[in-house]
Amino acid sequence: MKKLITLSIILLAVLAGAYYLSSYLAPRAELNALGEFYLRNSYFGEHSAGSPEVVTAILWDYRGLDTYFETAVLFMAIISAVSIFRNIPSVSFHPRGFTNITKTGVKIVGLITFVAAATTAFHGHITPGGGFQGGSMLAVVPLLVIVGFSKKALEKAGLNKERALVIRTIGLLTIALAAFYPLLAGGRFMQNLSIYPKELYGMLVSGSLSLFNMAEFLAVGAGFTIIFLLLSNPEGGSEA
Amino acid sequence: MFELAAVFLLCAVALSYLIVTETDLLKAVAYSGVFGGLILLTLYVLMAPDVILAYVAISVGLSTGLMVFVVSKTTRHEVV
Amino acid sequence: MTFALALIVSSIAAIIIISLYGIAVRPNLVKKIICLGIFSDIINVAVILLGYRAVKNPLPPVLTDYSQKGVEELVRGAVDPLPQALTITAIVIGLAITVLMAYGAIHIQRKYGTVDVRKLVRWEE
Amino acid sequence: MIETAIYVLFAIYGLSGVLYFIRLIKGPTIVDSILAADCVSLDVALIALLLSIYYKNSFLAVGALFLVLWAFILDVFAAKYLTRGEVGT
Amino acid sequence: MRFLPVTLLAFILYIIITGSATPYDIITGAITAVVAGLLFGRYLVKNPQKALNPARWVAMVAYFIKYITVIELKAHLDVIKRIISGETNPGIIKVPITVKDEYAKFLVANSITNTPGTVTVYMDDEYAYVNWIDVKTRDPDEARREILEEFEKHAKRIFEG
Amino acid sequence: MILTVIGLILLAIGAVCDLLGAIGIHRFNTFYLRLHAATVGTVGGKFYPLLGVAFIAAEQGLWPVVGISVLAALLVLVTTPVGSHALAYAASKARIVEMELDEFRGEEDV
Repeated sequence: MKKLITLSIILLAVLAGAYYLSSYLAPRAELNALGEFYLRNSYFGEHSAGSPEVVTAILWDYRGLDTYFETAVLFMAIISAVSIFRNIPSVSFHPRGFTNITKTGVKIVGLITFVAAATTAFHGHITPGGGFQGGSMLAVVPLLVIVGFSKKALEKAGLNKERALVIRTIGLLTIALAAFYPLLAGGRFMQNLSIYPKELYGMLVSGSLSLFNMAEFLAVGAGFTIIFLLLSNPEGGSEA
Repeated sequence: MFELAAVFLLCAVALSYLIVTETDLLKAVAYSGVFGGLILLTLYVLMAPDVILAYVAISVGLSTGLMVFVVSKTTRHEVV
Repeated sequence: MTFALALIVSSIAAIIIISLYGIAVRPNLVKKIICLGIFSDIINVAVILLGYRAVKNPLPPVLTDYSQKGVEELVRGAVDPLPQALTITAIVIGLAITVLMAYGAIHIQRKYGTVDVRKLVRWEE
Repeated sequence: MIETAIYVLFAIYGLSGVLYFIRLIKGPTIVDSILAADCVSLDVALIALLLSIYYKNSFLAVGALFLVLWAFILDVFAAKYLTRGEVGT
Repeated sequence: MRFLPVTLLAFILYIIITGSATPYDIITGAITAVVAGLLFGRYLVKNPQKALNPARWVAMVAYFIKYITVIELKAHLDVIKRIISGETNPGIIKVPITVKDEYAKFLVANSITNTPGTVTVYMDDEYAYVNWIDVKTRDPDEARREILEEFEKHAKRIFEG
Repeated sequence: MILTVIGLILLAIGAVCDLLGAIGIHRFNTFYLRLHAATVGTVGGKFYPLLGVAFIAAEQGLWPVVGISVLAALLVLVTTPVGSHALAYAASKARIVEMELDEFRGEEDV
C-alpha cells in the first residue's frame, strides 16, 4: 500500500512537471543541415555512400572511424570479461537438459532465429538491420541451445570456446583488412566507393558496407557466444 | 500517434519504480522484460527501425537470459 | 502535441532519477546492474527523441524509391538518421559492459559469498 | 475507416494489457508474474504490427516477429532455474 | 541427404522474412540455406524421405485448418463460459499416449496446450500429464478419449506410419 | 475491401478474446486456472488478430508485412505452448503452487 501511494505521488509529479514544461517546449519540424546532407547523399549525390539505408551508410562510411573504434571497445569488453574467467576449474556434471517438449521447441526456434539473423545481416545495406543487430540475434541461438539441452551438447556439436574465438578473430581481421586496403590502393582509411564497387553483377552491394556487415555479424555473434559459454559453467566443486 | 509514446513512457515510469523497489530479483527481471517492450513501442513511434532490431535482440533475447544466469549464480532475494 | 512532448521529457527525467536512485541506494549488486540497464535504455530513447521531427506521418530514414523524387520525399518526411546510428553501437556495447559487470558480481559471490554491498564493506573488519 | 478501427483496437488491447499488467504486479507467486509478462509481450508484438499498418510502412514490422519468436525465452529460463537451480546443465 | 529438407525450409523462410526475390536475395538465401542445412540438418531431421513426402504436408495442412476452426472454437466457448460463471474442477491427471516420433509428440503436446482448458505439464514416452480445467473422469482410457485421441490420430497420419 | 472486412472481423474477435482472457486472469484464483485463461488470451487473442493483420496488409499491398504476420501467427502456435508447459512444469515440480489432485507429483522424470 505504501508502494502505491509513492507511485501515485511520482506519477502526479511527472504530470505536473509536464504541465510546467509544456509552455517552454515546442516540437521541431525542420531537419538539421547535417541530417539533410546524409539523407540527400547516401544513395545519389556527390558524396554518395552507395546505400539506400542511411543509418548503415553513416555507421560504416561517413562515421566509419567511430564504428571502427567502437568495435575495438566491444572487443576489449569481451576480452576483459574472458580474462576474468580465465583460471576457473570446470566442474564435471551430467548433462540433462530440460523437458523433451522444450528441446523440440528449441530446435525449431533455433533454426528460424538463425535464418532471421542472417537475413538481417545480409540486407543491412538495403533494409533496416546490419552487422550489430544480426550478430546479437545470432547469439540467441547458442543461448537457446544452452538452456534447452546443456552446455555440453553445444560443445559436442562443435562450438566450443576456442572455435568461437577463431570465428571472432576471422571477423575482426576481415574488418581490419577491409578498412586498411584502401590505403594500399591509394585512397584514405575506410574509403568506400571508387575502391570497392557499388554494384556487383547488377546486384547492389554498396561497396564495402555489405562486407563490413557480414564480418561484424560473425564477430558480434561469436563474441557473445563465448560469454554465454563461460557463464554456463555450473557452480560448486573445487573452490577457485 | 505521437501521443502514444507519452502513454508508453508514463507506464515505463511506474514500471521503473516497481523494478527499483522489488525485492525478488527474478520478478525484477520479468519487470525489466516488460519495460523493454514499452521502450520498444516508444521506438516504434519515434521511427527508428534499426534501433528496434538491435534493441529487441538485446533486451528480449540476450539481457533476460544473462540476468537469469546471474540471479541463478548469486542470491535470488534481496535483503533490504 | 506540445503536452505530449513535455510528458515524454518529464517521464524520461523521472526514469533517469529513479534509476539513479536504484543504482545509488539499493544494496544488491545485481539490482544495481538491472538499474544500470534501465538507465542506458532511457538515455538511448532520449538521444533518439532529439532526432524526431513533428511532421505528419514521419518516415524512417531508409530510401525506398530509388529516384530523385524519392530523395525529396525522404528529405520532406524522414527523421534525423545520425542519433540512430550513434545509438546502435551504444546498445551493443552497453550489453558487453553489462556482461563485464555481471562477471564481476559473480566473482564477488564466489570469493565472499555475498553480493550485498553493506556486508562487503565490512568484510575486512 | 481503418484508422478509426485501429484507434478502437488500441484502446481495447491497451485495456487488456493494463489488466495483465496488474496481474504482473500483484501476482502472488513468481510464475503468475512471468505468465503475465509473456501475455504483455505478445500484446506488444500485436500493437507493433498494428502500428506498422497504421504508418503503412513495412520496415517496422520485422521487430514484432522477433518478439513473438523469443517470448518464451524468459519462461524457459525461469522454469529451469526454479526446478534445477542451475541454468547451464 | 539429411540436410535437404532443412535447406529447403530455410530458403523459404529467408524469402518470406525478406519479402522480395531479387537476385541478391536468392544468392544470399541459398548460401544461408546451405549453411543452415549443414549446421542444423543432423539434429532436426531423422528421416528425409518422410519429410519430403507431399502427402504428409497435405495431411498437416488439413489438420491445421480443422484445428484452428472447429476444435479451437469449441474449447474457447467452453472456457469463456467458465470464465464468466467461475465453476471449475481442476486437476493434473495421467493419460497414456501411443505416438513415438519426436515431432508427433511435440504436435500432440502443443495441440493439447493450445486448446484452452488443457495444459501439458510433462510428457515422457508412455504418459502425458495433463492439467485439466474440469476433471470429468480419472479413468485413463476415458480421459484419453476426451483429451487427445483426435490429436494422436492426426499426428500418426502426419508423422508416423 | 472484402479482405479488410475479414481482417477487421478477426481483429475484433481477437480483441474480445484478449479482454476475456485478461478478465479471466483476475477472476480465477490459482495459477493453473489462470494458465487456461491466458491460453484464451494467446490463441484467441493473438493468433487470430495476427492473421487479421495479414489480411489488412494484403489489401494495402504491404507484402512483407503479410509474410511476417502470417509467420508470427504460426510461431504463436509453436512458442507459447512451450512457455506455458515450462511454467506449469516448474510450478508443479518446484512445488510453487499446491494442488489437490496432482498425479504428476512424486513421479520421476528424466
